[in-house]
Amino acid sequence: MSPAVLNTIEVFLNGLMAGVMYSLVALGFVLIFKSSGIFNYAQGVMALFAALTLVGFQTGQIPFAHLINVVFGTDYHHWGEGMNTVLAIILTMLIMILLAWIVEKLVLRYLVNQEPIILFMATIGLAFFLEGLGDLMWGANIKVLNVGLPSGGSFWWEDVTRTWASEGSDYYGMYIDVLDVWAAGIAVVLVVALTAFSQFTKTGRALRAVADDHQAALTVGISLRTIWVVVWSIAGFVALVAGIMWGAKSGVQFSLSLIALKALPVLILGGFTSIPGAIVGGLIIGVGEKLFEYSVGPMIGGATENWFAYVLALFFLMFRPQGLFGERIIERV
Amino acid sequence: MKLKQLTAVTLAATVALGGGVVSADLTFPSLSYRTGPYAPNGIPFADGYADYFTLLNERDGGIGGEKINFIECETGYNTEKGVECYESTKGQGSLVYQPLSTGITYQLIPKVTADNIPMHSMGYGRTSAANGRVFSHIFNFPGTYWDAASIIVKYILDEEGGDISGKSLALVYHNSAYGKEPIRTLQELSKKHGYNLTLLAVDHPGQEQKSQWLQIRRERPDYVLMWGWGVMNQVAIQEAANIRYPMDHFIGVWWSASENDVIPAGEGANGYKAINFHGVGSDYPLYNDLKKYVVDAGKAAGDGNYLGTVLYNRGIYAAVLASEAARTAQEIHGVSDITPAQMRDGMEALKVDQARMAELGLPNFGPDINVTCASHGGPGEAAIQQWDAASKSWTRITGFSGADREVVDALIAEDSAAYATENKITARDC
Amino acid sequence: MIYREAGDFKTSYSADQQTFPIGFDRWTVRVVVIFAFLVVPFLINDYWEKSILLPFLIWSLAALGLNILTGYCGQLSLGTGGFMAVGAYACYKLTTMFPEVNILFVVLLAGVVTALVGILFGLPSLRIKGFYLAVATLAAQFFLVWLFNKVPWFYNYSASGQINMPEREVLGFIVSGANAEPWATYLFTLLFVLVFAVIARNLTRGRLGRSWMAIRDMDIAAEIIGVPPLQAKLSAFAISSFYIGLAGALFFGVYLGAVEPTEAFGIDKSFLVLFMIIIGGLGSIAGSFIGAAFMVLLPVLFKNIMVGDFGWPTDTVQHFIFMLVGGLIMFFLIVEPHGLAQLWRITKEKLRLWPFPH
Amino acid sequence: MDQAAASEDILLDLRNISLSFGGVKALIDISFDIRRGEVRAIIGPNGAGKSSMLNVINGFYHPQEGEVWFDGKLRGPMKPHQIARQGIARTFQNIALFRGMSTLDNLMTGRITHMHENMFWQAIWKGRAEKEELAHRERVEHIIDFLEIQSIRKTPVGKLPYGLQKRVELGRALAAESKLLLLDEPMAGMNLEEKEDMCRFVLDVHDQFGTTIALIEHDMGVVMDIADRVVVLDYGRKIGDGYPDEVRSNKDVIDAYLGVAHD
Repeated sequence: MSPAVLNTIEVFLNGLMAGVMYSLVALGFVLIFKSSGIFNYAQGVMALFAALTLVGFQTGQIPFAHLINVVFGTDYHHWGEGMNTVLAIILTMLIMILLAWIVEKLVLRYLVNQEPIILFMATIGLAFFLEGLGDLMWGANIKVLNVGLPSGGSFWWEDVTRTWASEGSDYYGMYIDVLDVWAAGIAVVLVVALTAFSQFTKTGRALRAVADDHQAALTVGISLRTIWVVVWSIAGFVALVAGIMWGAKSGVQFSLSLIALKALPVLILGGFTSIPGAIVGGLIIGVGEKLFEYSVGPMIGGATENWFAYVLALFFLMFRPQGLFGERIIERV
Repeated sequence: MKLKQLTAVTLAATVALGGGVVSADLTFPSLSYRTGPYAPNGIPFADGYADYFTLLNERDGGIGGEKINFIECETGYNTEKGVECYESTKGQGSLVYQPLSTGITYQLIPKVTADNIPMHSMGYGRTSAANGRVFSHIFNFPGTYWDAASIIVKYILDEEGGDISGKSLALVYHNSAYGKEPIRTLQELSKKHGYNLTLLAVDHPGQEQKSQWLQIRRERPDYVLMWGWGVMNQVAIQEAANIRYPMDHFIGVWWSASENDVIPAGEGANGYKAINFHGVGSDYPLYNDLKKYVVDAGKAAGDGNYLGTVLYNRGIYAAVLASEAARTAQEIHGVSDITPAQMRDGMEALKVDQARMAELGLPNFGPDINVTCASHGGPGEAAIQQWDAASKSWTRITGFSGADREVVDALIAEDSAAYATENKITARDC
Repeated sequence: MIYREAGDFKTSYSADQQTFPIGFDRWTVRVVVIFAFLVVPFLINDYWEKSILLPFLIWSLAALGLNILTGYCGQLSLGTGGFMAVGAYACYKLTTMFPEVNILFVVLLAGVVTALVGILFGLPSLRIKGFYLAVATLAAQFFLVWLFNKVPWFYNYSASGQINMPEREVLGFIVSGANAEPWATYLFTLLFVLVFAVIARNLTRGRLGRSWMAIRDMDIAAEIIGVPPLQAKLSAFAISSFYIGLAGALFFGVYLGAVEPTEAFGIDKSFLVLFMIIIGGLGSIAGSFIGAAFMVLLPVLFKNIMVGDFGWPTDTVQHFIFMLVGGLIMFFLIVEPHGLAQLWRITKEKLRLWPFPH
Repeated sequence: MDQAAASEDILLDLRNISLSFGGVKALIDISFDIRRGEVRAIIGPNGAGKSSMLNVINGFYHPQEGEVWFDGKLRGPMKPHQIARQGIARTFQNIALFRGMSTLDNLMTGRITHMHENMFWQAIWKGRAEKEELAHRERVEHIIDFLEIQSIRKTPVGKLPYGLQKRVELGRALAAESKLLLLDEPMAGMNLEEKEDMCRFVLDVHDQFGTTIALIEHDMGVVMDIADRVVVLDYGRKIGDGYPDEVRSNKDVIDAYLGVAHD
């Protein structure tokens, strides 16, 4: 194969990997939207908050240290050497469950049966709140997140692909980031786990029932409140995973919350209610924007990915207005 | 309900107007950004800027016997909030503004000129403001982006033994006005030195740079330059490490030159270089005083963790230059309680040589500063520093050196002339 | 018991149709407008102008525009920032190309240019609905900002890529640039906002407004009873974009004077305006103003109190403000999901009956 | 009857209409006409294709085969809103009011096909737009009086009880002052008293305005009382057409209603 072909394959592969990263974020949105019709604007901030909390536990930061020091004139920062990563992840998860419970208790239960846009706005309030809270609790500096996942280009893959190049061409192998491969693996595990959960557990079935029809689910005795807490907890978990994967790339900082923007075209393309949609949408967007940037980008000045993702989604929607995997819209009077 | 609104509005009014009292002290406002996406960079700078003024108050009782009134206002790196900060603090006799964000700087350029208050955009903002004939109130010493681009190219020339024709350079830049700054200079220089230039734009915020780094990996440019900001820096350095680009051929501008940018990449960032216009580390006599009078006395703006980090030092340097300018103004006008207009004169006559820097406890910390009426860009000198991942520290690897004035000055003249015509400004005689 | 409607009888349909049917409201509004035009200009300084009044007025105008599209016509848009950028760049290009044209017309023309762009990006709305429609406007948002960043023609090939507003006059008074007096820029903006608020009210109360609302409430039924969906949706996109373009032109020309598209017109601005209209009240003119006040002025108010009066550290205050604003948004939604304007209306209704609520 | 006289007399003529969705045939080769000034009822069991028939008449569905002649002209490919402008108004089986708007605004929206002032005059309001608005308000107020809904003029329709919503919807259709009024189950879900009211309104409309009405209704008693002629559909086919008495004695119709198995 000529290097040009191999390069295109490389871009394609890396597009897939980037797509998986987008899907990880989009999954959280889908979970909440599917079960409660809420477009959770706070999903990105939840990822940030989860990652901040995880690093805080790992490194043994004292929450609200800055505030405490300001108020009491003390000088506390750490309570110790920090803790084991697994323990920290479990504790963070407990915090996310607590958050889900508080959100349901204080906000959502008062907004049952409101229009989607109102619920959307409520999550915006939540996003603002968490933004402030996250910084106040853990500080605004960049934190290094390391949960022991490997990263960097894979030597093995470089060696394998180098042999594919045609004789005499100067080709130095194909690039793939090991971290991305891990992310893909984790995404697969996550999707399988979520599917298993919704198929084989009682709560999971209740969840699907609620997703199908709120009213009907209520009449057979499913507690909407419990379901919402469960769903928000799972979404919190997905946010944590997304936060870990993205945080490993850039450090944990405020900008982590902006990953939600990368999930938006994926969601729209995949349909808000479909988990496979989130995955396939992510892959299409990832590959599409990378190939466009690779082929057309240099001619028009580059940095096209942000808008091209939406143009791509728009193109697909012109043919399927309900998203790739969205439920078909039937118009009747 | 109506009454409540009314009280709220009146309250806002009184609060806002209450700030308008002119104090007798020397007022230095700090338009800091301790929140928002760029907070990790804003905090150390703001701490350094604040701590130095605190030190002056604690140790020397201010500048020239006048106490310093330091006011901080949070901008979040947001232009509108920056404008609010400017308007709410300028009435208090603020002597000089350090707006810190490109957006706020551009917004304030005409405004401070009209209000007769000097502005110091140290190593950022509008490059052509170095032309003091057109921009009477704007100062951007000790160096501009165009200086930086030129100095980096000169450094590469030195590394390559004086000939880089046929070599290839790539610029990875933040796709914004800031990121685009060095392009023209680099293009001019490529005509002169014969290198090839590849431009790689990264859209804000820059968390996904696969495309750009795959391209770098394919094309293997001899050097990669970076004009990055915020999360873009960390991701770029991480990606460069991932594709195993030789880090010592990767050179960032001074806003991609802090510990924040390299630490998340860990070992991989070892050898990364960046240009900077001031010293690194805390190995300066001044830091003993800072510890003694400020940190240990519990008067530090932050928790004291940032002492010696790049951006903290930059804050210190900005404060040093501001206070030196205030001192110069006091000497020129023979009054200790100077006005913003007098402060401007002080800045325009600012001279800080190595002897003075040593006196201040910062020997060899920055280049010799020499501001004139015509040149507000100071010496236009900077040095290259390199990251050592093992010791987690930066080391300066070159001395301060200047830009290719021939190229840079021509560009400055051209751009400032365009600004002058567009805004009907007649250049001052100098 | 000043606030009442008893005895306030309407004898004609035109009297019944007026904007403020209750006498007290009518008088309050008149007094406020007169105060805004004749008294405020003498009181304000730079701070009031640049930090409070101009942002409030300009964001209100943008919120009015988005409210026409989203609140009245039911078409979700997240392209407000991009459309504001069109207004700003149109204003810049027009005024630098034709310096002799009065800035008043330049701003209006900038609105017209934005309206055309708005129609273009509104076309997919004929096929895509609801949250999915956001994709078209988001594409507009990111593409437009990218375009203004990439194509040097838009920023007159300046080295920095920023655009700077030159000084312009209306009737001999400078209204843009650094030398403009606070009262001049304020009156200039106020004039636009007031005139177009009245126009928005007129458009929404007549045939056009009803066809928008019909599309919003039930698009199929609307089409069957004779509302042309193409015309209704595209006119909403056009008029909404016109308003947003005006706001963008004023934002750049009068308020900031220099902008950089990535920062000034980013996606966060699109969200900000959307927040304004939801919290203020979808489909409400007053709601646009209340929402803008809530999102723009409240943080300033909190900041002034907490930093200015209490002397707390600026960063902690900022975090508190985030939490407070977020908390208040949730609180108000729980109290009244249909926005502050509705809350205000209900309060008034209670006030009408006070002190005999039954 | 010769051809010319027929076209004078006939407002709507449907010729050999067939409609299918994918593989499902909703209407099969149906022809019937509606004369000017009559009340024409369309009846049939659930799923017979009655609503589909109305949707064809007002252009929401486009039949794969057949011709629609309205007011003496063959209808080409048209959008529903253009057909509304030709003079067809309707109500819906499941209320399709504009829930966010008041009763008055709903009725005024019904007049949208008669309002023409352009955007510019509307923006100015004072003058032409206001004059137009007030003129139409007069007409709408007549309907409000007629339907006795004065007290809910300014109430958002979403808050009204079901019976009143049905009445407002009728009002909205009346406001169009159309040549042909299509009523899709105007009395569904109403109690006896409400039904009587509704019947009276429909008959009054017919008498006062002389509007041609086509209605779908399940209550045979009502249909036989108010309809001039009746067309009966079953499984997408026409099984009966004629005066109420004729239809009542038609064997196919009786079978369809009594549920005799198809062979």
